[in-house]
Amino acid sequence: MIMEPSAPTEETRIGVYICHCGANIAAKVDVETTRDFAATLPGVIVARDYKFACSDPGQEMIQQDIGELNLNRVVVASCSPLLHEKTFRNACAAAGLSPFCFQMANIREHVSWVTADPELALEKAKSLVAAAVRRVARARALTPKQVPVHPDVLVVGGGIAGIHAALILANAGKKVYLVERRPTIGGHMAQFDKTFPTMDCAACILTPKMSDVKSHPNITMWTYSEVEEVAGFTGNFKVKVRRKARYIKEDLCVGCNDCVEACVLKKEKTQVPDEFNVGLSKRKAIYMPFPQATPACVVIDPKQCLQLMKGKCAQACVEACERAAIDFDQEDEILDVDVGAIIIATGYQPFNARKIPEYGYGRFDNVYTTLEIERLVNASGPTGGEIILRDGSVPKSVGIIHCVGSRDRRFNPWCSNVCCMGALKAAHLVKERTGAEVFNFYVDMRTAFKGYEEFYDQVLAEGVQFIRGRVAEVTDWAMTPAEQGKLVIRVEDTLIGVARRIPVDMVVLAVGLEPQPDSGSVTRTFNISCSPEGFFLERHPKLGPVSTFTDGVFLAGACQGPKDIPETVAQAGAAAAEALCLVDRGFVDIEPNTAWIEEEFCSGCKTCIPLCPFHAIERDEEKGVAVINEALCKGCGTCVAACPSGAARQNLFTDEQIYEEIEGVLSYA
Amino acid sequence: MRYLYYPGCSLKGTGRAYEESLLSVFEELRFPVEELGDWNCCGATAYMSVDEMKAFALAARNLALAEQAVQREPVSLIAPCNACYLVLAKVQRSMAQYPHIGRAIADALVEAGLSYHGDVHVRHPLDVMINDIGLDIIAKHISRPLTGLKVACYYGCQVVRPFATFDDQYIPTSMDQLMECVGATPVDWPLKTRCCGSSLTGTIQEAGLRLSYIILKEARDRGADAVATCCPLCQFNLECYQRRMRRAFDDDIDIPVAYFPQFMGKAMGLEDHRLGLQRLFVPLTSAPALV
Amino acid sequence: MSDKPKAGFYWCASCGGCEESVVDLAEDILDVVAAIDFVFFPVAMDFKREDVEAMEDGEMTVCFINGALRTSEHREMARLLRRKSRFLIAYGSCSYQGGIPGLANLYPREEILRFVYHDSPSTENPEKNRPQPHFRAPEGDLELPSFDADVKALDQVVDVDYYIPGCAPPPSLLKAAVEALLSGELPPKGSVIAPDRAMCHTCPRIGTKPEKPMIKEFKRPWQIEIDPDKCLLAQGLVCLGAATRDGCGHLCINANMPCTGCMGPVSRVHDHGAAILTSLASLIDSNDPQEIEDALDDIPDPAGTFYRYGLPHSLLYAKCGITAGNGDA
Amino acid sequence: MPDDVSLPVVEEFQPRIVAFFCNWCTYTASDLAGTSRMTYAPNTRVIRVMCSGRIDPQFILTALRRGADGVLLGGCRPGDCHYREGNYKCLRRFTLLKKYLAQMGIEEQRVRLEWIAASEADRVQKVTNQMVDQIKNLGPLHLEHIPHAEALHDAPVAVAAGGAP
Repeated sequence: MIMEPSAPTEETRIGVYICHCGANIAAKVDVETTRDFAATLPGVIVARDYKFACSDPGQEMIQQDIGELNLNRVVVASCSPLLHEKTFRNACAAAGLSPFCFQMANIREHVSWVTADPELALEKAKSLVAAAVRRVARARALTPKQVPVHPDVLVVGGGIAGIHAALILANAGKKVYLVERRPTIGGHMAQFDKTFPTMDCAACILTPKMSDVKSHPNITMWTYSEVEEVAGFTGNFKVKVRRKARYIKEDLCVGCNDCVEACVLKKEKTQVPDEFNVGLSKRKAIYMPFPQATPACVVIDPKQCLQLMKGKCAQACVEACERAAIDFDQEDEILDVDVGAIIIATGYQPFNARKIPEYGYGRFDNVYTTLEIERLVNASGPTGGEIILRDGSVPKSVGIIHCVGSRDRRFNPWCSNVCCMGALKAAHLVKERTGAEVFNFYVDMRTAFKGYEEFYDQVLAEGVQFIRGRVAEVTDWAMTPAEQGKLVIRVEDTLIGVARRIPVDMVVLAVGLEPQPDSGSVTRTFNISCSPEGFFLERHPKLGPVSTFTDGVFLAGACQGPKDIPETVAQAGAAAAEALCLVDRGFVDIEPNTAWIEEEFCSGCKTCIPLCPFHAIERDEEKGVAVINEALCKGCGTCVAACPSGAARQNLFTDEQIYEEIEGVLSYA
Repeated sequence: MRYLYYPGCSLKGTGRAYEESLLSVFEELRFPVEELGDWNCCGATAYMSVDEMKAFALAARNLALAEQAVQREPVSLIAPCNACYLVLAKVQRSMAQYPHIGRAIADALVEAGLSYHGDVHVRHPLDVMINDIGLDIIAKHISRPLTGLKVACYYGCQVVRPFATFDDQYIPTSMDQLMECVGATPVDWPLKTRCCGSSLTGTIQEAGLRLSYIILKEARDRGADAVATCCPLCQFNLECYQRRMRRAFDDDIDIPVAYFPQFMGKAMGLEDHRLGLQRLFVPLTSAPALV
Repeated sequence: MSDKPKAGFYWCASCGGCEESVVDLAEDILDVVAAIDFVFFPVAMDFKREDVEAMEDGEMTVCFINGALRTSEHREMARLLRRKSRFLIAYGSCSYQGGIPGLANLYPREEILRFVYHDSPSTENPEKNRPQPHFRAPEGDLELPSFDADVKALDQVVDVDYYIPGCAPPPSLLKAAVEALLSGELPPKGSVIAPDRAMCHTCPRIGTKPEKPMIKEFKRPWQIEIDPDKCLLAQGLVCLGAATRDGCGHLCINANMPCTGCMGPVSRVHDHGAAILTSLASLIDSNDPQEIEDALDDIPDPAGTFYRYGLPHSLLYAKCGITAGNGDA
Repeated sequence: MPDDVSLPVVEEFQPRIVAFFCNWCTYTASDLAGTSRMTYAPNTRVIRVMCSGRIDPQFILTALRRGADGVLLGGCRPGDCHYREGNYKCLRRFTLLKKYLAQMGIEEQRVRLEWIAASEADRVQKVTNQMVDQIKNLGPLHLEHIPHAEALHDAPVAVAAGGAP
């Protein structure tokens, strides 16, 4: 039969609080009417409206009512429970009411912010309040399950974000596992020569932190490794890490590079583009990523090493290595670690300029990206720090194009945040090193944050020219003799309103930032969400910028959105702090929304058993009934929805509660 | 797959040589194409700028006819003129993408006792040559390869913009592949899809002339003996105004501009008149390799 | 007239199986007859409606009504018997939940009549005659019950005290009910007189049900050689034992046939069919939309399979629009 | 007939749609729609469940019986379920339920299952608006009335069987 609206039992005493949220709700929803309506609902003892229910006075008001009117149920109609449920639950608890006798009605995100017509908004708000009141009447006091938290922390990604977060945690006395996919930590920052706006050398400020990581007793650094699998839940994650075979005994290698010298692949054509120098130089099969690589340990590229590919090679490297560190038989190993919290700092990838053929990257020799310029400028780079063209000559004129792949509907709609400053840095360095005439082609200059605008002024003062307009194409089609043999930048100068052709020797593309190509699979591994473009989604854009929707997993750096170094480091600190307060507390309250079986109703039909993704259900052969292991249950409720006997039940989401909610939203008036 | 051929007005007029050579080449390749019966003007880009909906309806009639002609079995409608190709493709897309346009045009067609279900595949001959016939087949028919001939392949703007359906939008290569296949050497140059001036040549001539000149000059400077085109208007602009260019820019520009099937036909050893070569103002034979 | 408690046993849209089930009491029937007087039992004894009308209200201690309700007569009799008896018991699936006749709620009345009186292959009716509620014959006026637009369960017409499920109800339950009535130890009003657990719990084959009873494809009994000892669901048969009330004595299972759900749902379930549906569908062994569709192709008639005995008692009650244009409630 | 007859003002039919959204993806997405101030039709009433796998078909039928004109189910995209496979279980049940609803003469646009990831606020907006439009076109859902014992006591006797003209 249909479930008849069950009248709340005698002792149900409900208080309802309608929040204005300043004007956020009140400007759209008639809160007074909603309040008066709430007052008429069965079981409601008091209904009030208040400017900011979540504020201290707001909470005190609720607590006072609980005491004076001895309420045993509370409903707050305000924002999303995902935002403030905890706040109000705590308020109830503080007043001696079970936090689970509280119900929230989301009349902001789901009503005032998304509804045009105030009339209809009011109707919607009323129905949601009615539903919450009916639902809360069925609420029962529950004791939250407390589980101990594992004190260690996993940091994924060894760029500046991961490094900074790991060091903070380690200094706080926590054991940290730092996992980096590449053979060395350092990330993109290690590839930079200078850092804006102060122009201090990246290596000088980064490498000390890198060696701190290496030497820190609390940090276990696993480079050339990847997280394979994550199970468990906040406070108790079980992580599988794959340590890829680098064919080097890490503990023996001292990074003397003798083996690299020795490697038989001496001819350039047998070598492959050097990842660290973004292909501007070649490397051998055995190599040290870069001089300050951490760990200072070489690695063998199995896709290039003759021994590993063909099984035959003179093995000059083995000869050369005095410490017998080379081990061709090494295999990947899988390591299991338990951690309480996880910080994801997997960074970004630069936009692939080849996607914009009209800019000629990959077609014209002298079109570079900003990252390549960093390597050219770098003293240990492929040109020993000289900015020279492919033919070795020094450019007399250089054009730097902003917003390459950014703020462009064809590619990435977002502003990559760092490129304006990156392009200014490039302009400054080129000017400084070559004295060339430098043109910056920008759409808008974005130089917010400390010291940035001043740096812009400085670069202007240095005589760099700025042309406002999105470049149409980079071509080698000469219209005048002056253009012969040059790269011609065609652009509309939007400030003087004419189309211009500007011949230069070198073009630098300020490429934007993109999510890592495999961010999709990362979200699955760690059970977090990402935006359609692939940046990881924070729990709340303002109030939860480093948390994710999965408790215990935090975000740091550009994996969450384009960031420059200062911002990245700040966020890494925040993530470390969040992780710290989780593992330091020592335990977590698990939402008691677990499922359980009413034995006398269970027929032991086994329907639920295969449905549980966490293998929490077994059959008690004695009694012939199913039994749910509360510790394993994560509270998805799939078994409850499948039980043909109504014997499986879920705390906080009982059938009754949901039926009341259905009843409430439909027949409230 | 059936192949219908939509000439459009140009190929029956100024672009006759394009039709003659293209059909001869198809014939030589034993590739059957039938001319669409009772076709009408595509409206070109001019009409579209006056009254888009009417222009769409006008062009859509041809699509409906094509569908009808083959009783809705899969069909490719080959439109050699870039303008026709673009217009037909655009109508095709607009009808599919915007329901209101689809409905309006459907209604218009009903008035003409026609209906269109979107089954026609609008194709450019370059696309068909490369993807349906295939270079290996074409290569088999080459009896007199154009060895030593340097060709600048000029695609024009409309065949890859705004829809790059079968080739790269900025650096198309299909015609270059064909020229390579027939033994010629395509020159690498950046103006493959730069505007030829289009109808400007007829309206603001100095502007149109300049644009055409830029193209020819660059082609020559890159060492091309001839320019290959796939659009009757481009061909017309580039070839017929060379004398005026010489005067206007005081430059002895003088370079044959022919349709790509004319080059192919030559390499296949077809007689000149079958390729409409006699219609060229700047004879192909002025290119050394073809003497 | 003895002072034994009086009882009535009436049928509405019924197949007579329920009456049979009384006979199935076998020798126990003697105890029953010894304990109570049947004062109304059209199938077995020659009492008339007037006899009932003549009774005092509440004169009968109990009246068992079986069969679904579809005609004006059914409704009138139901109301009459309700008035005359202290306890009214819905006896058998049809009167409890609408039963097999309840599946007629998938069709508009007009369609049913047209088929029965005109279109059915076995019908010869050139004049397209149909029974009329009022008919003036030379001998005088004739009255026939009218045919409602939909089929109802007993408790959708009159207030019901207890339910005895089953098609037909197992004699054991009837016996239990009678004993309860005689002893006066009555369960709360509205109870279903049968165990409140699903049949799997006592099923002789439960031991052979796999720990993870996932289903790749569904089978119809005629499609396979049914293993007499193995869990029928595990053999791919649509066995509803997991979602159906116990108490039937596993008659079908013992006859090597899957449970079809005649005993109805357990008390916590609001919609029997939905409970069956969710439990079966959840066990489909695939995450691929197409594969799931395919597996379900083997259940061509969900309504008929999951609501075989209780469509009128389900949340949807009837196919949308079947009563459109009928004055009927 | 007088000229000044004013037609009665007919209020536009506002469908009532009960939405069951999973906590991790679709509910979050509709919160995001809020924070992004995306206006959409006010007809849905969201009921939060931890996972789309919690949605019991009985909830859907009950909603329809209690007056909903449509029911919208929202879960994580395939492969992204916070509980690994809950959304697939929802899909299995929904697929079978659809067949039953079709038999019962309930238009398929009335009960929908949508995968909406946490970031896809625009899909919440799109799907809701689209569904509301479709249901406005269909009109209110009229389930057959379930007779109640009391209500029926002196109900008028039905139109005779042969009574149809």
